[in-house]
Amino acid sequence: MTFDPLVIRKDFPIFDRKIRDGKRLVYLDSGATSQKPSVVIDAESNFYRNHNAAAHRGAHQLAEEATEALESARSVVADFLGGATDEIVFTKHSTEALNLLAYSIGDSPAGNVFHLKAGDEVVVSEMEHHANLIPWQQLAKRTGAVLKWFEVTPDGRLDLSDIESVITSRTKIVALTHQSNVLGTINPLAELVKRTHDVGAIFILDACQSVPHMPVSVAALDIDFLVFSGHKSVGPTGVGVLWGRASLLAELPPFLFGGSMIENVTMLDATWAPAPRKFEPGVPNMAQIVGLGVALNYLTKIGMQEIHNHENTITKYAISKLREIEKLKIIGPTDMKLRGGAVSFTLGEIHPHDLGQFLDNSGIAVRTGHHCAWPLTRKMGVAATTRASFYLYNTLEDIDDLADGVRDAQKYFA
Amino acid sequence: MTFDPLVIRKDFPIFDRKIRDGKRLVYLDSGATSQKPSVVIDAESNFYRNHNAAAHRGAHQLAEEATEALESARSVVADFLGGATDEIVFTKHSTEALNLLAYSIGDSPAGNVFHLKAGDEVVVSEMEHHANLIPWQQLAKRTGAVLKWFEVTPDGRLDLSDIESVITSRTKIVALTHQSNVLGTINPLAELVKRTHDVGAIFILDACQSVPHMPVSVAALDIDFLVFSGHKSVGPTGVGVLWGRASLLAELPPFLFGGSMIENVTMLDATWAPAPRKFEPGVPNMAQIVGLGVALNYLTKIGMQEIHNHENTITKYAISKLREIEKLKIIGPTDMKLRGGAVSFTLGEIHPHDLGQFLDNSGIAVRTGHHCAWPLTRKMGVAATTRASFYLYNTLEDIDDLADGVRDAQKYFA
Amino acid sequence: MQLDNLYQEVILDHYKHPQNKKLSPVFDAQVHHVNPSCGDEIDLNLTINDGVISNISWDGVGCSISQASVSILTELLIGKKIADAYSILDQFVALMQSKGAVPGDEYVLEDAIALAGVSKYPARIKCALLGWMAFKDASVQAQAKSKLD
Amino acid sequence: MQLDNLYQEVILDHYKHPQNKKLSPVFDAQVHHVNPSCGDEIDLNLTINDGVISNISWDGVGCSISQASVSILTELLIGKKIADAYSILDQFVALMQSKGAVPGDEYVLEDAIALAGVSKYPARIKCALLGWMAFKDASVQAQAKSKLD
Ligand SMILES: Cc1ncc(COP(=O)(O)O)c(C=O)c1O
Ligand SMILES: Cc1ncc(COP(=O)(O)O)c(C=O)c1O
Repeated sequence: MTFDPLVIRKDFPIFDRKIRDGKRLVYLDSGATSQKPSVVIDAESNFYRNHNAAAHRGAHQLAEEATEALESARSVVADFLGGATDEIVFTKHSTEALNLLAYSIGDSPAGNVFHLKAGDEVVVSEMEHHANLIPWQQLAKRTGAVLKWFEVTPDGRLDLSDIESVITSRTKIVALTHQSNVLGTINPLAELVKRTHDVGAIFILDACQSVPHMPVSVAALDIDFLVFSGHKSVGPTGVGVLWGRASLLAELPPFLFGGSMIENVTMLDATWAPAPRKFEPGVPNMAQIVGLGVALNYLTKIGMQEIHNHENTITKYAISKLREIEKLKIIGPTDMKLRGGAVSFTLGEIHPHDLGQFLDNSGIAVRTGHHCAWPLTRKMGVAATTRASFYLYNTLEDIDDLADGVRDAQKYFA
Repeated sequence: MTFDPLVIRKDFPIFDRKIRDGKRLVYLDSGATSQKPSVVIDAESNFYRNHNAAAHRGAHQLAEEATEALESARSVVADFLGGATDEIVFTKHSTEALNLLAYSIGDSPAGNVFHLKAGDEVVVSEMEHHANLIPWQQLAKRTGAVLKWFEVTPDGRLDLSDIESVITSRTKIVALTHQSNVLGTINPLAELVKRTHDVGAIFILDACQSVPHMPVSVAALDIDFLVFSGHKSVGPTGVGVLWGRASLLAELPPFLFGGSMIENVTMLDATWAPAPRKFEPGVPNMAQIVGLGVALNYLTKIGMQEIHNHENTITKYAISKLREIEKLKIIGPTDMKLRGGAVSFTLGEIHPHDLGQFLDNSGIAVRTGHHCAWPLTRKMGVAATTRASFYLYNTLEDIDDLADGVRDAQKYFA
Repeated sequence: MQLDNLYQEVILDHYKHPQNKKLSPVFDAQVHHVNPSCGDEIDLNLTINDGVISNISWDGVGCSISQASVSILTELLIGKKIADAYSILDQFVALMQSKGAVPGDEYVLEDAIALAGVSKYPARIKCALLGWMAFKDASVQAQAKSKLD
Repeated sequence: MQLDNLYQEVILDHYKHPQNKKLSPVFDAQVHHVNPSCGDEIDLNLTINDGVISNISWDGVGCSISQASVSILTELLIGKKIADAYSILDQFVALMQSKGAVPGDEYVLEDAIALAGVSKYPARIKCALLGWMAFKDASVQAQAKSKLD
């Protein structure tokens, strides 16, 4: 099967609709959330129509089917990431998964491998999404640990020149993004993971912008935890994933407390089920988990490498077309070896909000602002950027429309 | 419109399927999770097909539509509960909502109305679901506060005889269930809320088993916080609600940290948006929230009082039919004035697992076990119970089938 | 083009030639407001004399809507009694939240009426209101200060 | 009736007349196991002599499947060498997790083969395994103890 985005688009019903009085939808905002193929939408509906019951909570047929659906989705996710089934914890999104880690680490008693004491260090970077920054700020406040970070170079890469002074023997946690949602930069993990493990620290990967777009194997990367969101991976809203090494999940204290995560409960105390169950109290987001399983199978069938190659083609083309435009400045690396398919830029004096609005009027959906990475946009010296982000259903024609739209906007606001 | 469960059943596609080789589905497990009408299933699909984009995060048309869909659902929920729109926080389920409260209260600094110090008291009851017990156990551990509780009488009511020694001037938080998910008991809130406010404490209501089944007005109840789950209210899985008084939500510190809940962010610190936004980081469970709005509108159209009356009829009939069965013992009050539509029972020596399995074989879905309220089942002196729980789509015929099934099981295991 | 309803000429004019965009060194109140969803910022200085707004000056970065809106605000409110300014503010906020349902009173809102089109673009309402909320905040501070004096 | 595959006569017999259901006062290891999803509990005492299981006794509350399963276990394993018991245990666990795909070796599993139907009811597998997991745990403890002795 050759990769053809025009064929793929047919799987996504939203491309049948029109924008702003009849215009073609040019969706360049998959970095915020992806569109969904019919198979995913139908999987959720089908669950409700035929198998809906509280998983892990009943001996009746519907409950059995719901449990089976939920647990098969777990093994799909595990296979997709190259992990084990019991290493997959379902959350509502990556944000929850990262907060789970920060809270659970903060609750780890002395003696636990995760225990943080005053003076221990937690390392992030200036290019983190707020979801991988603020939870660690808060953890540092709660524990007296020190938050440190890698700076970002003017061309939008992590500055690793002082890696040994950023990640030190006092470092306990290193939490970094795989790919920047603003700059598109893909970070050089091998070096970072090695240094992290050399000092005996734990490596947490925010894979929100990588898992949907390229082959990612937790085993090959040798990382300790990974998070991603279903809704950015052609999956449903309301479901995210935390993957963790089995041995570490076993030691990590639970985060949310409630039903079905317990081993025993008295009025004064409780003990916990083994992972992943101890991290999943409450009736699960079953339909969404089932939808996510179908979404990942859909991506696998198309091929993660094929998707990545396609995005590379699109991104390269976009960068070359955008660079032709006067006053347009790309914020982030332009070397394809260093980046994925999210391209941020500024356009002279024209404010991203105005540009975005103008493009929207032509049916082109981009995102504008600080993209939930405010320290990064400040560091890059811009108040805001316009971001076009790509996925398997985008075409070169989408890029042509974008470039034309940007030029038209320039005329409009001249 | 007269209330007719046979007409209502037509709205729920799952009743078209058969159980265990062709048997009619008798679904008596709505206390665990409810079934979903087509309008709800279609609302989720329709969101994905036509309006999917990251709400509150884009200036393009799809993002505007997604935002509008999300925020209209918020006002539907507010109207349903008799609260204000900005008082509605979306979570993934009640379990998360209760944990949010426990964590945020635990993080409240001295001077904050929620601040807990060693020796302050938190009050729950023996009939709480684990989701409204373990988070408070953990909060007590983190803060040095003391966990106290109301006992349960042998006939399954809260023992309020010593209310003044349970809720005292040291009490800061009272967190109780509106209706027991095991016993069906509806608790007398007026007296409890009054006592709570008299001592200056905060009243939190676990309304998981009441909001879906009867008219509930936060204003009339004069409570401070309320939680319920969408999936038990004919809504989607993966969405829950926290309602809180505006003045209290304003003071409560945030729980999960990430994008779109902020006012300003630097590398070292962050400040928060006003509620409800400060409690909703990350791309929301949009399709599920939209589905919940449609679910509550569906219930409102049928009428919450009508639904409650119907459940009362069903429950009364069930209790009378079950009581005719030899050795069957109802665990919980039998007086209809004190209870709603969840009926737990034991059947002599026959273990609930075996009874549940037998009923399942006849197409009847009940729940068996401790129903995530283990301290309660222990207190009632039983290892486990069988629970039949009712909703708008149940019929008297369902009850007849249940009673027949129980008798047949008695013969089978005799 | 539909977009022209949003970007009326008055708006683009104010955007290109913003009025009172230079912070005056004397003021009764100075505020800094930010739009957290996009990072736009404004500083606004306000002077009130005997219940009359004698000066509003500002500086900031933002989109054409936010810049034009505050520029229009200064022209509209300088010289007004504070009570009248509040009434204009209320009408402007109502117009923004109207989803295009009300036309707005041109006699009261003058050039600000050109921003009516914004009300159909929910994500932009905050842009149009940024300067107005800053003004409101500053006026409260200025009045509180004058009571202390 | 489909249900008869699950509740085979052998199972109902063991359930109504459980074997070795009376804790012996002497033992090398004693364990208490709980099924957290339903609250079922078992106490199990184990004695091993020279690598041979000389006694297993138990008490507990639980459904017919869990009660019958442990009753069958005692009959099957008492008198066996510990290594042989482990091999039976492994085959039994495999049978339970087979979703009905494998028939199980009747020569090895004897009466325990009657529990094959459980593998088609995922929620009940834990019931069938409760006693076996308790035995496994107890055997580890008993062997550790014998090494110390
Ligand atoms: C009384 C009560 N509280 C809390 C919960 C937890 O609800 P959820 O699993 O949707 O978070 C339930 C449902 O299981 C319940 O019945
Ligand atoms: C790099 C990165 N991390 C974290 C997040 C947060 O994801 P979510 O909103 O799904 O929790 C995002 C997406 O917004 C992201 O791009």
